Amino acid sequence: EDVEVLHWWTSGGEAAALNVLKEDLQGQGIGWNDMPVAGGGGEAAMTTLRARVTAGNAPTAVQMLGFDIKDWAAEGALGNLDSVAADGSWDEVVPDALQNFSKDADGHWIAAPVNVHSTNWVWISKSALDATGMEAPETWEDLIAVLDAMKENGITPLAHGGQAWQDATIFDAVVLSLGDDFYKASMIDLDPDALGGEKMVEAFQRMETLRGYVDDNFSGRDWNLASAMVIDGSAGMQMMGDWAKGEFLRADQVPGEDFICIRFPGTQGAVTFNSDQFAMFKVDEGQDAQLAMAASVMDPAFQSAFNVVKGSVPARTDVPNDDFDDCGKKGMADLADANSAGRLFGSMAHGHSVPAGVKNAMYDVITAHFNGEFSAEEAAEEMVNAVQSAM
Amino acid sequence: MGFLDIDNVTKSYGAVEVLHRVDIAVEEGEFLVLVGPSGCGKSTLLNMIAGLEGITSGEISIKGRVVNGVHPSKRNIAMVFQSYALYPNMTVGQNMTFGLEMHGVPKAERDKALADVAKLLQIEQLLDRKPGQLSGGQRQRVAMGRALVRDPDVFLFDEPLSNLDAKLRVDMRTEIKKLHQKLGTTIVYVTHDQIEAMTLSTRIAVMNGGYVQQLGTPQQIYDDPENVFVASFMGSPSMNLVKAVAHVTGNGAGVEVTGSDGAPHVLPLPSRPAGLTDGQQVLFGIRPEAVTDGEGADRNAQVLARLVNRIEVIEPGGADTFVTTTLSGKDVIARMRSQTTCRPGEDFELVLNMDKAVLFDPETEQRIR
Amino acid sequence: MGFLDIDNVTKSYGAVEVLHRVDIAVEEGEFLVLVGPSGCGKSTLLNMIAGLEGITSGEISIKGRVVNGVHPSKRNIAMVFQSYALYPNMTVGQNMTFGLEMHGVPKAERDKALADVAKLLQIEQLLDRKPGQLSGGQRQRVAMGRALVRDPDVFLFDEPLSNLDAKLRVDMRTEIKKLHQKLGTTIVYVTHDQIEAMTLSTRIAVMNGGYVQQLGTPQQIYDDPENVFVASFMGSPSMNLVKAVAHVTGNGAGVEVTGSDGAPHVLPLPSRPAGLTDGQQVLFGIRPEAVTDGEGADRNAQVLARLVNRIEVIEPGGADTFVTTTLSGKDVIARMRSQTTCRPGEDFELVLNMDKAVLFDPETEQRIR
Amino acid sequence: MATDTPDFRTRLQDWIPKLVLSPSLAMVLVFVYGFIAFTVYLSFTDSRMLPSYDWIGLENYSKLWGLRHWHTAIANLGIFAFLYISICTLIGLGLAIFLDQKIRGEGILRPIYLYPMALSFIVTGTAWKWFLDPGIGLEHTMHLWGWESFEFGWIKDRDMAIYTVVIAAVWQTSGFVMAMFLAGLRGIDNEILKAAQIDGASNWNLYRRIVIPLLRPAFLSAFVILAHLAVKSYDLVIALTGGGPGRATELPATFMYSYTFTRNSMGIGAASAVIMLMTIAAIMMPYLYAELKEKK
Amino acid sequence: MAVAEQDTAVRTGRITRTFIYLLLLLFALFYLLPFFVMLSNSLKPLDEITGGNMMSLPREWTIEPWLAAWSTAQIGVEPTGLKPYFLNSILMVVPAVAISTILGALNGYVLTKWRFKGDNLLFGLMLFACFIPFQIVLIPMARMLGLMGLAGSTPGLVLVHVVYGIGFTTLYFRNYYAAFPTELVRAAMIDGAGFFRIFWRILLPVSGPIAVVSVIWQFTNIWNDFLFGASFADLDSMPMTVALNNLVNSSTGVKEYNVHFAGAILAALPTLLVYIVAGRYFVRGLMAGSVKG
Ligand SMILES: Nc1ncnc2c1ncn2[C@@H]1O[C@H](COP(=O)(O)OP(=O)(O)OP(=O)(O)O)[C@@H](O)[C@H]1O
Ligand SMILES: Nc1ncnc2c1ncn2[C@@H]1O[C@H](COP(=O)(O)OP(=O)(O)OP(=O)(O)O)[C@@H](O)[C@H]1O
Ligand SMILES: [Mg+2]
Ligand SMILES: [Mg+2]
Repeated sequence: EDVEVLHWWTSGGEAAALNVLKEDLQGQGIGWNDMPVAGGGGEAAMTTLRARVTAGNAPTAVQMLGFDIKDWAAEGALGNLDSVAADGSWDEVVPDALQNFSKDADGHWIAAPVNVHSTNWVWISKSALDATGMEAPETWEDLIAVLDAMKENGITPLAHGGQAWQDATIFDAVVLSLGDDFYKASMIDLDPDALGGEKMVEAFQRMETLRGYVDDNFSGRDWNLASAMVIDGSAGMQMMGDWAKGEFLRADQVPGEDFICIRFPGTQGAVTFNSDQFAMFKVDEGQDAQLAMAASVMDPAFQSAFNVVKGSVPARTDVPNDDFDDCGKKGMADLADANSAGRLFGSMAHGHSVPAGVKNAMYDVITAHFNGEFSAEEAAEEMVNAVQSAM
Repeated sequence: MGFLDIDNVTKSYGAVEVLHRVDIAVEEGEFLVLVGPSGCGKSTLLNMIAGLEGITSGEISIKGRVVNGVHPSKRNIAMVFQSYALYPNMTVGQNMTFGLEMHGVPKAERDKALADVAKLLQIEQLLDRKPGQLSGGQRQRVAMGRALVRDPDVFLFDEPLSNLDAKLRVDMRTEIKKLHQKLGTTIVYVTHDQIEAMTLSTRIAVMNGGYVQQLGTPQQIYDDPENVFVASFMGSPSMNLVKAVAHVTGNGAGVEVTGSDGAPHVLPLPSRPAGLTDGQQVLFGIRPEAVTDGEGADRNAQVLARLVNRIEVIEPGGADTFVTTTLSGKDVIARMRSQTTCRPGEDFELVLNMDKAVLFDPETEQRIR
Repeated sequence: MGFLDIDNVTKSYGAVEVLHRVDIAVEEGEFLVLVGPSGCGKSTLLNMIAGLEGITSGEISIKGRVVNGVHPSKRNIAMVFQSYALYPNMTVGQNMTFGLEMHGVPKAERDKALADVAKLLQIEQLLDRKPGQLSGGQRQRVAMGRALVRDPDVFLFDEPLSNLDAKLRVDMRTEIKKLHQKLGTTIVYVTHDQIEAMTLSTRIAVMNGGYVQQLGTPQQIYDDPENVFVASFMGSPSMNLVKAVAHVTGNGAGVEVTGSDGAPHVLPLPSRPAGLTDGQQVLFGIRPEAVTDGEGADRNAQVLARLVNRIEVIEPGGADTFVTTTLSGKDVIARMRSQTTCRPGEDFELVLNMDKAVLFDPETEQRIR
Repeated sequence: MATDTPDFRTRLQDWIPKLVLSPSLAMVLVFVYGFIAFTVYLSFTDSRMLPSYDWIGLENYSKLWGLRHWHTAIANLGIFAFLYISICTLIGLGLAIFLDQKIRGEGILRPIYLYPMALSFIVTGTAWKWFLDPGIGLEHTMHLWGWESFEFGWIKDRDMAIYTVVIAAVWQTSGFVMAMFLAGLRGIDNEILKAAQIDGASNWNLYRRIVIPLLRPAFLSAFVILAHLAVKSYDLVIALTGGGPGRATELPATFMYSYTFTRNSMGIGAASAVIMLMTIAAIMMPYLYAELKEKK
Repeated sequence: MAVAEQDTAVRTGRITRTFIYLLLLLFALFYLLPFFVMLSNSLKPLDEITGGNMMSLPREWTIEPWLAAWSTAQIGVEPTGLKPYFLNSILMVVPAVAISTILGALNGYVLTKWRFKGDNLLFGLMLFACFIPFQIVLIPMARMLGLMGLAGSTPGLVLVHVVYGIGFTTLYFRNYYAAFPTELVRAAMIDGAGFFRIFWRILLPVSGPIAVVSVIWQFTNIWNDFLFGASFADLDSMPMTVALNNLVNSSTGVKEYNVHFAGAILAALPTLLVYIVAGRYFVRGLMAGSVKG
């Protein structure tokens, strides 16, 4: 039996990581039909998925993010993984915040989480930081001080790419830095008071402040080119998810020596995440392979092997951290802590806090504001409108 | 019943009738020319015979078989088109045998037929060329060869010479005429050139506006036109038609025209047409070759009328000289010998061969006989 | 020195010389026709006069001014093209005044010139139409109007009638002739139709292969051709040319041809050409209208030769009948009256007007005088 | 007596043409008009991620026209289409006229002008993006070459970014338009040009008064092709700006795609598609009408 | 005295000509620039790109990226390079181009030489189909392909491309055949050739120029299509553009720009080749067929 897997992990490291799973399944005599469609953080793949499902030709397993899983579950298109979940006692080892996306409304397992990316990271060039003579920032004020110092040193303090999702990634962190409750109320519960309130205005003001540290040339820049700026020292830091680490490592930089990773100041102990999961579609044949694949995905050895390569952390909290580097170990510890402290939140920017329509509506406002179309007050007001009309 | 019968045939495009009850019976071996101005329906009629256009009403039969609705290739006809319609991608030989090939004639037979016709038309050396490499005259010959090779019951020609230059046209005309005399096939031939019509045909159908105006031998059509249209369409330069007043006295008759000096002249007629009354307004028609100088006049003519008139334009044509003068306010062309002594602007004595005069009613435009 | 001088002009395309030392002087008010077969260089010469082609060597001058290298618009010429070359996007009126507009003539003047010419050509009612809405004859008229309105020194016409049908061509021909007589402008006119050349011109230049073969009045060209090419090119049907042997006796002379029965016949000549020797092989040329039946023969001819011969084809042409017979193995066409009594296949007495006979050397193809 | 009773073969010959046409026609009817009907239907439903069949009337349309981005997209299309069509036409015409002057090396230049049409924007988008990027592209290079004051940062500028899309689009299709005009020019009767010269027209007047009016059919064809490419433009924007900075370069096609496929608002997407179709129809109908009437 | 010779109907002075040449060269530069950027960057090592000037020539030349793009780059889980997808594309493009061109030719033939009532309306319907935005047909097309059992297969893709190509091919051929003398068809009819034989023996042999236009147009569009390829293909029918997209467009992985550019040029080679080889006939074909509007 074969599985057909739709995913968008096509870059060298990602594909190599996925190959671990493929070989594992092949070991069990299960073939792997690859169906990669890259582009737009999975958008192209989701379009393809829709075409395939409409055609009655759904793939067995599909890489999916956050609310997409819930949407497809609501369409009744997904299969049931309860049996393997029970065997592997997923309920115990997967953080609740993740389970929220892996189960349908009735509490059945429908997807197997592969990894957790946490998105509230800041990647700082060690040499640039040393040049300021300051410590890694812990608070918003510290951050501003460091950024100012870097600016004085004649480098671009903040490397950033002007794409909606990158803007939103920073915005996530900024909102979270204003308090867990505020994040929850505005980004998850979509409470209009929070969305349009004082704090939201403040969040936008902070965005404006950060905008001041970005070079003029940011718009449309790919995130990895921004990373490259940090790597070559022409920029001081980048606020980006943990996948950015791959760029640093590939440039032969050593964590702790050449660059350091910290949580966005003011969000220590909390984690915004996005989690790639394999959602299993209802198929006429090949259920066994499907279940076997789900089991393999959740296998601790795979989770470790995959995430070491991918730069993310395992979705299971019980995976040994031996193979991970410093940043990875920190990530795993953070995740576990945040989980137990109830401070693990889905990332809005990456589709884990609100459905796609709302997310994009928020993107619109955030990006427009970041590009100077709105003042902070207007943006907060727009936020309410945009969210309401997208619901 | 003829060899090719066109029986009360009508053609309409939508609500517009473009051919009105055409009735022609063609005998075996006849050379029928359809002649008429552009748009009069000649091609339409020919296409109906070929089966390329449907017949709205009436019947067409070939050799006694009604062919309405029969596919063109089943009518045993061949057609030569104005543009020759040679297949540009095939050699001359392939062009000529394509029809045979389509009819399943074996290769050996095709080759033989091809060789025969190529010899007849003296195009043996062209057989391997493409049409693009041929001159106009050669193309014309190939197009005829393509028709001949099929050995059909009826040949249809749609203005086959009008793409050739004047000189070649005359040569090819003679060639077609010879071919017809040699092979004796039945031919229906469309042209708008009346000289072609006259020289080639055994019979002519003069058409206008979808009607057959007159059907007859070339001589009938030329000398004895039924109406003004036929009279003026046939002949080049065309028949002079001037307004005149009839003078009838007993059995004698004449027509009164106004000379260039404004004075009336009465020209006597050889006989009195029965339909003519005294004082009647008529159109007096006389062909250019019947208006000459004294030297060139026909010695056998019964009645010659003489008239001194002002000469306007002289056009020497080599063999003849065309002289323009004015009668009853209208240009009249006279065809004179090239040695004629008349000069533009001078008065000159014209001799009119009144045997050839014809009269028409100016209202109905029909002949007064 | 003429009004328009073509002085020793040569044209080469790359290494190929397509016009060889052409030398023509055109007087003011003359109507010069360049005639010749396709590709002989007529259009090239005309375009050189117009300034549309460069001059390889030699000089062209208009009114005494050398115009080599002068831009077409500065030569004060006007040209009428075969395709008429009307600007399809402009109305007739705009077409006609475009040249004036380009030369900066004020609107009022343009309108006046337009009105005059439109009146002259009777196209007033067409002025607001686009060329696409005109018939062939109307387009031709507009093209002429466009040339006329400029009031140029020289008019150039490049086969202006060859896109018209036979009938219209004759009418337009007369019209151009009249126009020339009325306006007296200098015209150079290209055609490959020898009838047009004959009827229109005051002088003709017969061209072939880039050479001017003969330059002279129509009558000179027709009656007195310099060589075989001119003789056979001019005239329709063209001059009969048959192989013959010269018989010279004292001052008298004759040519011996073979009749259709195979027997030799000696045809007497009115005088002995100086260059003729006894027994010499010659080409005996005689025009169709000089071969007739007894009735039709020219009464003023000095020498008439009679000859009974087999008749092959009869082509009635309305005004005349063309009869084909054979002399010395070659087709000979006779032009007879339409009443002629001869029939195909029969023997018939032909009368040859030997005054019109011309002799050529079969080798050099030059005239024997 | 109407006696047209064709034999079998003739009747078959009458039917074959229609039979031959029918597969194409059937495909077009189903896959184009059927789908258009389906889209129109969807635009009246509350379809979100997948088609649904719950009728909600004009709600999608009112939502659509309430969206700021839709207005941006429409306005952008206006700017883009106008500039794209006019610049392409201008450049295409200019190049064609120049190339028609018996230019040596025409054989090399023509494919150079034409080749961009052969490349997909997945391919050239990145190259353009870099080229236009002030930090690494043209501006940067000019600075390196010592022209310090050179500035070309449109792609980063909200108000100017749409013009960079125009530049890239013009780059891609103007060569094709050139080919169309060249074909048109080569089809003009030489005698008309000669006549105009004798009439004394300068080169400028010759082209302005005679040649360009004669190219009307080429203009029309070019307009139709360019207009529909403009309305359909999608790859270009995605590859070049991704709709940014912000949403400044959103076009109806990208709008429609994102609402249908990434925002799970298929109903609104369908509504925008219907508007686009209506726009195209408004442009094409007169053209089609003229085209079909003339050939009658 | 001899003057400078010019065959052109339009004359231009020396200065004007110099200006024209300059302008033409300038535009050639404009058209070539992006290609230059791609080519020069595809021959650089990656660090020279991310750290350096993208407009400059490589300091260190390498063909590694080309080899990688062709045979070792990661497209999916397998490091296959673009190689296998090349064949997929060929298998899709060739039949799709052939079928749509042949159908277009047949349609054009019927619409000009076998006219019947309403033929213009049908043509209008087909022509309008050219202008449909492809995004809107995605979902219904997927459903249709599923119903026909063609989902995720090369034949399915061929069908899609044929459907959305025949409008244009029909337009081209119709305009071309409209100028083809109908008398030839009539002559062949009298000679006894039937519908297909006339098409095959008489029209097709002279359709070269317009076939070139049709093939170039279709080949370019189909080869470069991404949307349909991504939506309706399986791994074993996935065309080159989708593979290229996977190579170029990974979101959270490392971006190897030099490989991307090399891949991009590789993917474009067939279309470039078609343009260069057949481009000569392109203007001629346009002249013959499609510009009469
Ligand atoms: N398909 C058609 N639909 C409508 N009217 C037509 C059609 N074909 C021909 N006609 C009309 O029928 C009439 C006769 O046309 P036909 O082609 O037979 O003329 P013709 O005598 O051959 O002219 P020409 O000498 O120009 O070839 C014309 O008035 C023409 O407009
Ligand atoms: N641009 C050119 N390059 C080379 N040869 C040319 C060119 N133009 C004309 N010729 C040649 O010059 C000769 C004369 O051509 P021209 O057009 O003057 O002939 P023509 O007498 O006008 O013929 P027609 O009656 O066919 O118009 C021909 O042999 C032709 O092939
Ligand atoms: Mg006709
Ligand atoms: Mg010429």
